[in-house]
Amino acid sequence: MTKNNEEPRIGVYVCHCGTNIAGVVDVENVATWAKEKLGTQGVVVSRDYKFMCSSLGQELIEKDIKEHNLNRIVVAACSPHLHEKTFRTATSNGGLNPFMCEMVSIREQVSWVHTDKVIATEKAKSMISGGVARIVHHEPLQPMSVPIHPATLVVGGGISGIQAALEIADAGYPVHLVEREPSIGGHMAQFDKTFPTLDCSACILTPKMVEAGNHPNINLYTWSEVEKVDGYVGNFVATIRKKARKIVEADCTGCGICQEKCPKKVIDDVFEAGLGYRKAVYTPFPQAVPNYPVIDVENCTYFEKGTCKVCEKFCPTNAIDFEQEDELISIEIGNIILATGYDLFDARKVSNYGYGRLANVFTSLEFERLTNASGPTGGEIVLRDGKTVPKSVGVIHCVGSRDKNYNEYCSSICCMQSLKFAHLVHERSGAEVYNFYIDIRTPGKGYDEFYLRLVEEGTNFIRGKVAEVSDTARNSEEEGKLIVQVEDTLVGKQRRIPVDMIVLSAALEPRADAKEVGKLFGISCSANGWLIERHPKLDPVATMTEGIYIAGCAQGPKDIPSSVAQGAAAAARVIGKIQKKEIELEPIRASVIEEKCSGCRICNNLCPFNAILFHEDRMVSEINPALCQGCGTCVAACPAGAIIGTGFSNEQVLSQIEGLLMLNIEAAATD
Amino acid sequence: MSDYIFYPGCAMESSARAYDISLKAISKTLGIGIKDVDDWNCCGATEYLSISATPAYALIARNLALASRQVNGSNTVMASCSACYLNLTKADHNMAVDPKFGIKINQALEAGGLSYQPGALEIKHILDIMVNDIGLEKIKSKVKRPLEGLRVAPYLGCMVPRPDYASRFSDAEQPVELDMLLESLGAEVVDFPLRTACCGGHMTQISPDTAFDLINRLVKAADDQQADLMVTACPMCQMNLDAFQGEMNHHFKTNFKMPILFFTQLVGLAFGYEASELGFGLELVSAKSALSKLGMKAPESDSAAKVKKPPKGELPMPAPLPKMPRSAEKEATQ
Amino acid sequence: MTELQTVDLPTTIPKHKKSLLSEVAARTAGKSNIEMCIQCGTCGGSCPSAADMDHTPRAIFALLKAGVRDEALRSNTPWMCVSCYYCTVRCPQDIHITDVMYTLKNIAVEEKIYTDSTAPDFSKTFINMVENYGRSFEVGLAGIHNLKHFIGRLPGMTPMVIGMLTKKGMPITPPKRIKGMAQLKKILKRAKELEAV
Amino acid sequence: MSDNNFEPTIIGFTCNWCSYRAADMAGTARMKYAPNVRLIRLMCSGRLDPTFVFKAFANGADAVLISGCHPGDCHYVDQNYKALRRFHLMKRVLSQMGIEPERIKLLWASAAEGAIFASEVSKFVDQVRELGPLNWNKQNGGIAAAEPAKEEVAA
Repeated sequence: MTKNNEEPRIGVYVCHCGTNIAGVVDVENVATWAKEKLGTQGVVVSRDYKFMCSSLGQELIEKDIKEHNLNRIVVAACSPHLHEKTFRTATSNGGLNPFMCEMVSIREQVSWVHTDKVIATEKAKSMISGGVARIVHHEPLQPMSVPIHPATLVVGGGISGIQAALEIADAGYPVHLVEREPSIGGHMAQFDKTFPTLDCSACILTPKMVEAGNHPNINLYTWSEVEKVDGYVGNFVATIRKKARKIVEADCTGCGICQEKCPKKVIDDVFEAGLGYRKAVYTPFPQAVPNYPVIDVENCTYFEKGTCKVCEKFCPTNAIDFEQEDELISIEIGNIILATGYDLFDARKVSNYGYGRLANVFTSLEFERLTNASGPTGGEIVLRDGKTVPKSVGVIHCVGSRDKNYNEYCSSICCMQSLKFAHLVHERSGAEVYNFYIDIRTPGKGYDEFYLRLVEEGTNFIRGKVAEVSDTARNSEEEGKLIVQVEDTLVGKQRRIPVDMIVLSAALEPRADAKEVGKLFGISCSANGWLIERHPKLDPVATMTEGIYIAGCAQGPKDIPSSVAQGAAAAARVIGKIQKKEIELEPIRASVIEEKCSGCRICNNLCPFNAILFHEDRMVSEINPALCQGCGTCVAACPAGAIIGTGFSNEQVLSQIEGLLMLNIEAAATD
Repeated sequence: MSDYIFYPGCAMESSARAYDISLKAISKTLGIGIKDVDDWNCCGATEYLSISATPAYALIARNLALASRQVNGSNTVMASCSACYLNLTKADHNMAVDPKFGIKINQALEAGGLSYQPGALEIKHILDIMVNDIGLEKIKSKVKRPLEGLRVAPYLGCMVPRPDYASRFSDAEQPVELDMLLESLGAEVVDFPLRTACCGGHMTQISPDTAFDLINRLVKAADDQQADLMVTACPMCQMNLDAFQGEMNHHFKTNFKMPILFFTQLVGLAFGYEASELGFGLELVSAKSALSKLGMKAPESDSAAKVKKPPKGELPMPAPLPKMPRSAEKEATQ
Repeated sequence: MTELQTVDLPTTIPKHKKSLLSEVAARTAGKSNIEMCIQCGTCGGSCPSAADMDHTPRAIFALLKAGVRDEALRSNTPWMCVSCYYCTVRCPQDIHITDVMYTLKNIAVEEKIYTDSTAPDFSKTFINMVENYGRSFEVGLAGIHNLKHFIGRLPGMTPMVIGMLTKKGMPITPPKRIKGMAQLKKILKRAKELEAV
Repeated sequence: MSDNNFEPTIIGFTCNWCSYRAADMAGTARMKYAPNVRLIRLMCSGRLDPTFVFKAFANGADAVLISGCHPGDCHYVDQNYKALRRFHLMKRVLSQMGIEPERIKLLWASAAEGAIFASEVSKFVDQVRELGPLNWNKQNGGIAAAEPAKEEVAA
């Protein structure tokens, strides 16, 4: 008997899911059994159906609700994370409160993970028994509505983040774009050419950067990081640390005299990938947005020794401020997009390729800078000595990816990138090029055509993962060269190929701090460290946390077109949310029954969202439903049983336990 | 004073007596107790494994079983020979990861009234013990006669850092442990990227031409770096490079005279022992002239000059990975 | 690769298709991961004795997968292996290649299908000594082996041999038997029975 | 039921965000594991009321699995630490009641760790199979004796 004394009339629906479930679970038997054995619990209709999630399957539920006067629905099918919404809608279309529906996952938890048909069928029965026992205690719930703040926080100013920010800003909503480095642009700003069309990277990126910099709806925070995030979908509050630039932005004209005069030269490990130098006061590159420099206090002579101040002396507008401090800025936003990008694999770890020991072994990012017209060599492909043009170049694919010693996954961009490198070497130096690959992977518009173009250009493609690169010559031909030792697997012989230069197509890796970022925003990372999307196929830019979206390489290795597409997709999702003005939240909340509350305050300190407040006058606790996130910890902790957790009440869980174990009890009784 | 159960292996009694003598000498200075595995047998090298797996592993496991009976406080077994070290760790590892196999080997041991519980022993190579357990600081503090002026090629050979089941070394191909140990003795360590390349193993007996080629590569690379001598941590490496250097010279019409010593002999010299107490003179390519350089300032070498300021226009090199032994690396990541 | 063309590659997938690969996997102590091979050639590129092998290790794995038993087991590849473990630590699929080579040698010895007997004979001479004394004996081993296989090499070796015996002072008599010789023999006997199962 | 082919019944509690999704992932990847565990979804492992565990044992479960996000990864900041505390407490209480503490297990599994979830479930089932069936049920009058406990909670 339920609380409101209404007799439960339950419909049970067992899905075949084609053969996904029916191949292992005897679904017809389960459906018949449910009607026979669970009749006393209130089951009046029990059916099996090929695809419950199809419109016909949903209509079946709606029809039964009306015809059989059902008031509760149990669907035994896939995981509720996939179709709970579908069946709640069907239940609602039938005229019931959508929360009078419960899903039992007999696909993910039964048919896909077990092979013994008899045992699987039995397990499905007990799980349905649990679901039926639980739903008896379901109550109609009303979703909560909360307003959505129209502003959006975009974290990461690479191409994906820029795209997302522009789409939202163009739709007329405010965006806060936060970038850790002094300028937006990300990795794309470091490249010279983009595959397969060989567009100039800067030519297509710079206009977007400028647009983002000037857009009236975009607040740009560069040299800044998000430090704290509170709140929930529609109503987040983020704290941004704006690191001290030591430059007064309002006064700086971006003339560049400070950089010119600064006496301290530093190896630029970020933008130049360690291949070039910058000053201690710098903008990372000429087209930087914004164009204000920053003073790198770790290397600045003044901060090291207390004297210098050359920049201050020469600045025509007195914009240098050595006393400037970090600023903490608090912003209110409704949605968040994380586009934090990737780090390049540290190729020094592959000691057999000699990076870091052999001068003329370069990483892919170093090579990008080498070919870039604004790079350290003005775009000339030369050896580490800065002058010699190589006569032969080896490009090694899959360095640190597709390798269980480092990263198991395919970095997806390396093949195309390596082909681009081969092309640039042909074009700029006429050198002989060897590409060492395991498999050539070119799925993408115009990609395989590009591969064939490189074949035509005379690139030497050698199928084999390079075993080692050494400078230990065995004969005069190898003297003074880098020797690539590899099995040419198509010939079946070991070969030693002497070259002048090696380029390592290093893997894309999750940002070193990806795990901390995930924690900060309350979303999770895969075992590798990539941020996890809500569904790998059908919901690639949303996350498990409402209001937080991901785009670009933060989600996994991808090329520029895909990063742009994801940035735009995330933006579209956010714009849709903003336009609805409010969002319905799952009504899974805790509430205190005042009469039962003894005022012990045990629950008060348990809530991480500060949702529980204590009324000193009445000596009772109360839960603010807007702040409560529904975890249920206080429900479990209340010694007086005074806290109710909707959707997961004690009655619901305890009955489910009973239902799950019903078959066991019957077996024990017949013993 | 820490005690170790010692598995010497057959070579220590014959071709590698210098290793044995010098090890016993320096263990006094380092204050470590060494007790042989009682009635140990040959580990079978790579040969028994080639013929039949179960008897080969049973042969190795008898030693593990005997050693585990001797555990008294310390459960560390110290091995000096690379092949022995690898075989002992390999048997322990495979018995652990493949329980069915472990049971089979124990069934064989049972016939001799023995048994071995995989994981009961910690099996370590002497070099590992010296760098990671005893520590470079302590070794440095015992140095009485720094090996200044001696240019040394550090040759570890393959089977100590590979496959390294228990991750004891900093890298499988370019580990820094031997370099750091030699540096702490005051020696100049030359750039020797072949530090873990193969010496040819039993190829001197099976396919001499293959072996001569491998020996030639190693000796030539050390000679190119103007090394005064090479040190190894493996009796097989020492024997191949030392005893077959002449035959190799004959084969390639070269005239290398590269002395090949055990690293423990250099440790002993630095600790102040006399050459005669350390098994010097047992090597075929004499180390006498190389040792005469001891104490002399080495002439500035090419590689040292290279480190100087790069000429204008040269692109910067990536910083090398910080040099730290595995134990320090593990601490740093924790 | 001409050898391959002369081999009858099974054209259909035989019922016992798993047999050769899984037989090798099952006979390899520990976890071989041999079924994970992606034919990248890291092993063949790394091998210091690849030049002397009739197939690279990678090609051997392809033969095992294709079920070309005789060609795979007759190959000199495992016998040229120097156990340097470069392939094993570099393999991107964590295949314990060196250990697989030992297994192939075990099967070839058992079925007596190796082509060149130099290496197997050396191993056998070695283990004979170990089975009789419990210890190995380098001088005796090298002497017996070279007399049998490299008699022409002996004159060139003379200076070295003299050095070994005089300067290095290596013993010329066999080692003392270990005390537990009877115990060891029992263990090995049982082990051989278990191997045969 | 003879003890030789005893198959335990285990009730598992999972959190909505990590371990339930790990189970989903094990399913999607078709990883096979022992069929003895029946899962109950909670929003957070912090929701786990010790009564749930006792109820499961009272109703004939041979063991209980509690799983949640890894420490530090909780969707609700740090509520899984509260589950951890209760877990240790429950272990003590259970052993006082004569139930082997090995019959409850705490498993951290992230949404990405389907493989870990599957293999840990199978391991736990093996472990409980070793322990044999829980006899406490019959000794104490079983379900009937446990009923009042439910009434108290529901009341």
